[in-house]
Amino acid sequence: MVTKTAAQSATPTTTPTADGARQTTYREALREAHRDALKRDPRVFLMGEDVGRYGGSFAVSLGLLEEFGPERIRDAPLSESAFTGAGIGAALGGMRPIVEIMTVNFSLLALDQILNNAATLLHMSGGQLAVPLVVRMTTGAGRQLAAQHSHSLEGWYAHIPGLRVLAPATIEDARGMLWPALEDPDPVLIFEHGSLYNLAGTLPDGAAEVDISRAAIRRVGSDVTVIAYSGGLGKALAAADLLAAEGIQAEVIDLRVLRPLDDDTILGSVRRTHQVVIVDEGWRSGGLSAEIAARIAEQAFYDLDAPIERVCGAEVPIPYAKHMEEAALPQPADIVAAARRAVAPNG
Amino acid sequence: MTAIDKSHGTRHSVASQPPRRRASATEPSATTPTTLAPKPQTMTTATEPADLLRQMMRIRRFEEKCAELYSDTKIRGFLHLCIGEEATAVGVMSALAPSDAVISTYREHGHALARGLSMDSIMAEMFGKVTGCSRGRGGSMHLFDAERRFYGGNGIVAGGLPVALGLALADRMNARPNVTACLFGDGAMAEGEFHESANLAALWKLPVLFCCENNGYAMGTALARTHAETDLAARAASYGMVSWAVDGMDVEAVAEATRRAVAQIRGGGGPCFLELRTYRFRAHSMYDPDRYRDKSEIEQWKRADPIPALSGPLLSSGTLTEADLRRWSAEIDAEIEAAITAADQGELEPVADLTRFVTSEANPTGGPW
Amino acid sequence: MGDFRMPSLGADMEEGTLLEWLVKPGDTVHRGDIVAVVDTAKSAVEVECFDDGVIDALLVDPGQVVPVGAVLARLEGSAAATGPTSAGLPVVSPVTPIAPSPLVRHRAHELGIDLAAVRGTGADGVLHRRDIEELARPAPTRPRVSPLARRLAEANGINLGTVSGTGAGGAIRADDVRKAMAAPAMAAPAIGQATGPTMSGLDADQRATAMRNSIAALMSRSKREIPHYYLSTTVDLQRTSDWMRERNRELPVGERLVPSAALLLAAARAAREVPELNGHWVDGAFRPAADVDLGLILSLRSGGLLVPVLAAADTLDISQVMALMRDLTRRARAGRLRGSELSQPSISVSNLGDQGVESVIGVIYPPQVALIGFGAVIPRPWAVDGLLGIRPLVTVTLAADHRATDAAIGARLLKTIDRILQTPEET
Amino acid sequence: MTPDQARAMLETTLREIVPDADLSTLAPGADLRSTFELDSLDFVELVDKLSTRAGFRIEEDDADGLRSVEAVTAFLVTRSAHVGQQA
Repeated sequence: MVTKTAAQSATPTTTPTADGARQTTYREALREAHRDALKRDPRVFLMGEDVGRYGGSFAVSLGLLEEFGPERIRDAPLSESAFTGAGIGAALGGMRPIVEIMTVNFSLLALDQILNNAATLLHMSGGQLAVPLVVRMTTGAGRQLAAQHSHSLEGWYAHIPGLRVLAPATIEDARGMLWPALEDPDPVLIFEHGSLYNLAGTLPDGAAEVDISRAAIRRVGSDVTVIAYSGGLGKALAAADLLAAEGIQAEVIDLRVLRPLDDDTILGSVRRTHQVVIVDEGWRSGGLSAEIAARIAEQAFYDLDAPIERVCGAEVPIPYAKHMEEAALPQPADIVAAARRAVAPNG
Repeated sequence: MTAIDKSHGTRHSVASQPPRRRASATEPSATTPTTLAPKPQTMTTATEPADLLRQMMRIRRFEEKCAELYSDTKIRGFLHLCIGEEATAVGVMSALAPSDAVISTYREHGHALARGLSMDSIMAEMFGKVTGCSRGRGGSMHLFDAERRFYGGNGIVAGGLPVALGLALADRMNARPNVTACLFGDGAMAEGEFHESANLAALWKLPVLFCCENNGYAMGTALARTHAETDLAARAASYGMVSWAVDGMDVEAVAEATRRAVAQIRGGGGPCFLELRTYRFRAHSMYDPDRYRDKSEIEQWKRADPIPALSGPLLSSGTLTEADLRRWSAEIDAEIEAAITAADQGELEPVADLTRFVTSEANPTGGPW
Repeated sequence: MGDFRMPSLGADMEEGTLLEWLVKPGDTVHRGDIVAVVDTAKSAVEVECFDDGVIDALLVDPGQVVPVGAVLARLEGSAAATGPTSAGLPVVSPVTPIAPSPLVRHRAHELGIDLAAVRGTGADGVLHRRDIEELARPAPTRPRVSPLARRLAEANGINLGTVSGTGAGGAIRADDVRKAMAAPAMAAPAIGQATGPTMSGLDADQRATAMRNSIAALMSRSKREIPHYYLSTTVDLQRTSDWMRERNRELPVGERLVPSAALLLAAARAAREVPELNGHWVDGAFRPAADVDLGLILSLRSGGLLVPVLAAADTLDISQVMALMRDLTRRARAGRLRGSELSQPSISVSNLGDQGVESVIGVIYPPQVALIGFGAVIPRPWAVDGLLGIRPLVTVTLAADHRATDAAIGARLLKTIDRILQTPEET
Repeated sequence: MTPDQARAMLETTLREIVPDADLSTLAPGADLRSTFELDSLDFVELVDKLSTRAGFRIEEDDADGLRSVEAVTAFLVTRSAHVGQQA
């Protein structure tokens, strides 16, 4: 893990290794992606609360103001609706804005703009007004931030036609999703899980762009498909290790794209393993996990050999106390238990 | 003329006795605009009074026909008419350049016609035809024309304001000398989006013209019943932008005020705010029983009807004749009939195209999603 | 100039009540004048007319409900130009909900059904008794089988009724079906479960459909997977007939032997002597069976097949075979076979002589590898020791799986059957 | 036993094996085994039951001839008379 010092440093802290790959963090990978995009395309600018002098509330944009100036790294007032809408207008006006909203809970103040304008204008205008906007925001719990800074509402956005919803869960995706999102002619929402910013790892040399239309199989297995995304991926992989020790080979899918869902990858895996566990930090009722389960039931029903299992966030506002917060979130042990139920004959 | 200079903004009123309406006991202002100096340069041409009059007549007659077509079930959905408010539409649009941008509300037929969208394309839109200006996907509330930089009727009160800021920001960042005009009603000034947008536009000195069409009612709720401070121009001025209250029943006053504001904005002075005091003669929408205001109030305002208010002087001065008006009426009626015929004959979009334009057809990863 | 009609004041407005006329016949009206007050579902609205003219007649009285578009008033000179008058248009009466009958209310109360939450199939949504009964109908119980297991079983002709589930709550899962496929002795034949315990909840039609489906699946699999070869021979039954006739003289009428018994026994003993044909083809290899469990293929009069099993048939004597055959046949037709009597045979016999068939070209029941067919016993000319005589003859056939055996083995089986039938006294 | 009694006996007996058997529409010489789809076991049962009802043993050689309503009736009438004489 990377220390606070590294996180707050304005200068790149990535360490090259012998084969050209670099040790870096999720946060630095995001910053590098921004720097790269700002250099590549003069139409790109970043706008949001405290993205400039403060360096971003999660230090993603630290140092970018000094490098690119206040016109392109714009500190906005605490007016989520106004600056998100301004991003939409700027996109209509030919720019490629990146709007940063501090957390998904705050994005509700901009929901009108995201739904009623960004996702709607193209269709409502009969194809005249495309909105090439990128909105980034933090999501998820795990940092004892309680009930107004911790929720996982990305599933709500994945409900909306016209939006592409991305959830980078790896350093490579943190580095590689921004540029293709900016190249997308339609609005793209990127959800960054708050617990991932300090994730440390290796970035292959030259990694710059990733496919933003496909899910990824992060671990191949034969006995049960575990579908996760964002902050849930690490937990799913940890669960897969535990399951392997019991002789259960879990296949772990990282959704990466929450809308449009990559049905092919999901269904292809289910057709091989016949058992499914869906991990979603969001609430169960009417959530993303429900959508995935429904698609599997619709399209792979006759391949299922056990009821679909879901491991979701407890249906409570996220509490502050550490033990309570942990109890409210999917944990590797919960995923292991669900996988056992799905696989074990007498589960 | 009153002019209040404050450290953070300037408020002007072009009406010597600005109508200060309180609840229903209001008096329409019959004042003419005071000459404001300096006279700004404008890029518009259609500002002759006779032309303004004809445009207002055209909007009036078009909307009357819309009401009839709605009753006859040819037009569906919501239908909000601006009858009585034609002077604001025609006055504002007359002062904008083709390269300027416009964002409007759901009461936007007048804005769209005055901005130059063809009557055919608007009528076809309301008939739900693919020949409509939004291919039948928008209807009365959502008229769009990207070519004329008409960024739509927005059905969310104040929802278009933040977008206007972005359009203005993009122009500014690209050093294009354009102004973005956003039109909204008095109801929008109770929305957070107005205040966020006013603040941000003034803060960043964006080239935005805020045009508040204050018709005294947010749907059925009178201004004083929802606003603690009913002097809207004064409130806008508090954000540090120049703002004027204008007699919105006087098309020449509206045009003049808009010209001045646009000149100031184009000159880099940041956003301006116009409170256009006007009145709608008809109910909020077709389904509105109009129980919230006295008939006498409506009658009183009708005496300030912007059309006779302008045609009267033009006739008496000999600039126009009754024959001119009759000829225009006949031409307008013919244009409307042609638009109805064309809309009737227009094709419906194939249902197979339902999910077109959810995402861009040029999107490299396919779609729609 | 036109009629004044009930206007549409919203996309959801289908009708309106005329509340008040603000004009009377003879009044001159102008476009835009308010002429009436109409009550919609939302509120009372003053409505305008869109024409100039003189009111000729008011066609709708205050209080009347009329649909959008109905003519409310005729303007002078316009009547001829328009279509229907109010008389020709439907007048919609206010809808008052009709209460369900006391009986329905009583039943609903008994069953705990909230009447306010249910709309029935009667006019205006009135609840009938049949609606209540439908709501109260218990959901049919169904074996717990995973979708994948169900699909696998169907594709492989596995009778789910005889597969024991190891999943939660006894659910059958794919592995359970795979085990059943791999261990044929443990699995029941797909055909025959129509009388099994899992079918007891079904009615006759459902049973027939289920049986048809399993026959279809199994026979399709056989024809798809098994390369059949066919052999045929004619056997002289004179000695057996004579011997049986002799025995029958001593037996009570009801215990008399019929030729079928001798044929079945001959088949069973021949299968013992040619073990290459007695067993199953599983996972690409032949697995001989320890016993000769003879499947007796019975065609039901109502259609369908049952295959009761004569376990260890080669060890029985002819009276036992006769008694078992009689008992199994009767119970099969009555639908009273036990599960154990429907276990997987090691070889099957189809005897269609009683149906007047001369010879049977059979379809093997996988995973078995042979099916023996008997036709009718018919007196025919036959040369014996150089002399032509009339003898009772039967055509015996063999359908065999070429993956497991070749014709020489098959021929040996038919020869063995013939030999046994020529020495009836040894049975 | 009269022919009518013999015929009734056959019908009663047959219905124990084929519940819906109806002789009224059957031609006197029609084949019973094929008409009612009796297999050899059914036929043995029929003969057994007739034998029990009639009160005399029906030998296999005679049984082979019991192919039609006509043949059964005639056989029963003749044999019952014969048996009666013997008694």
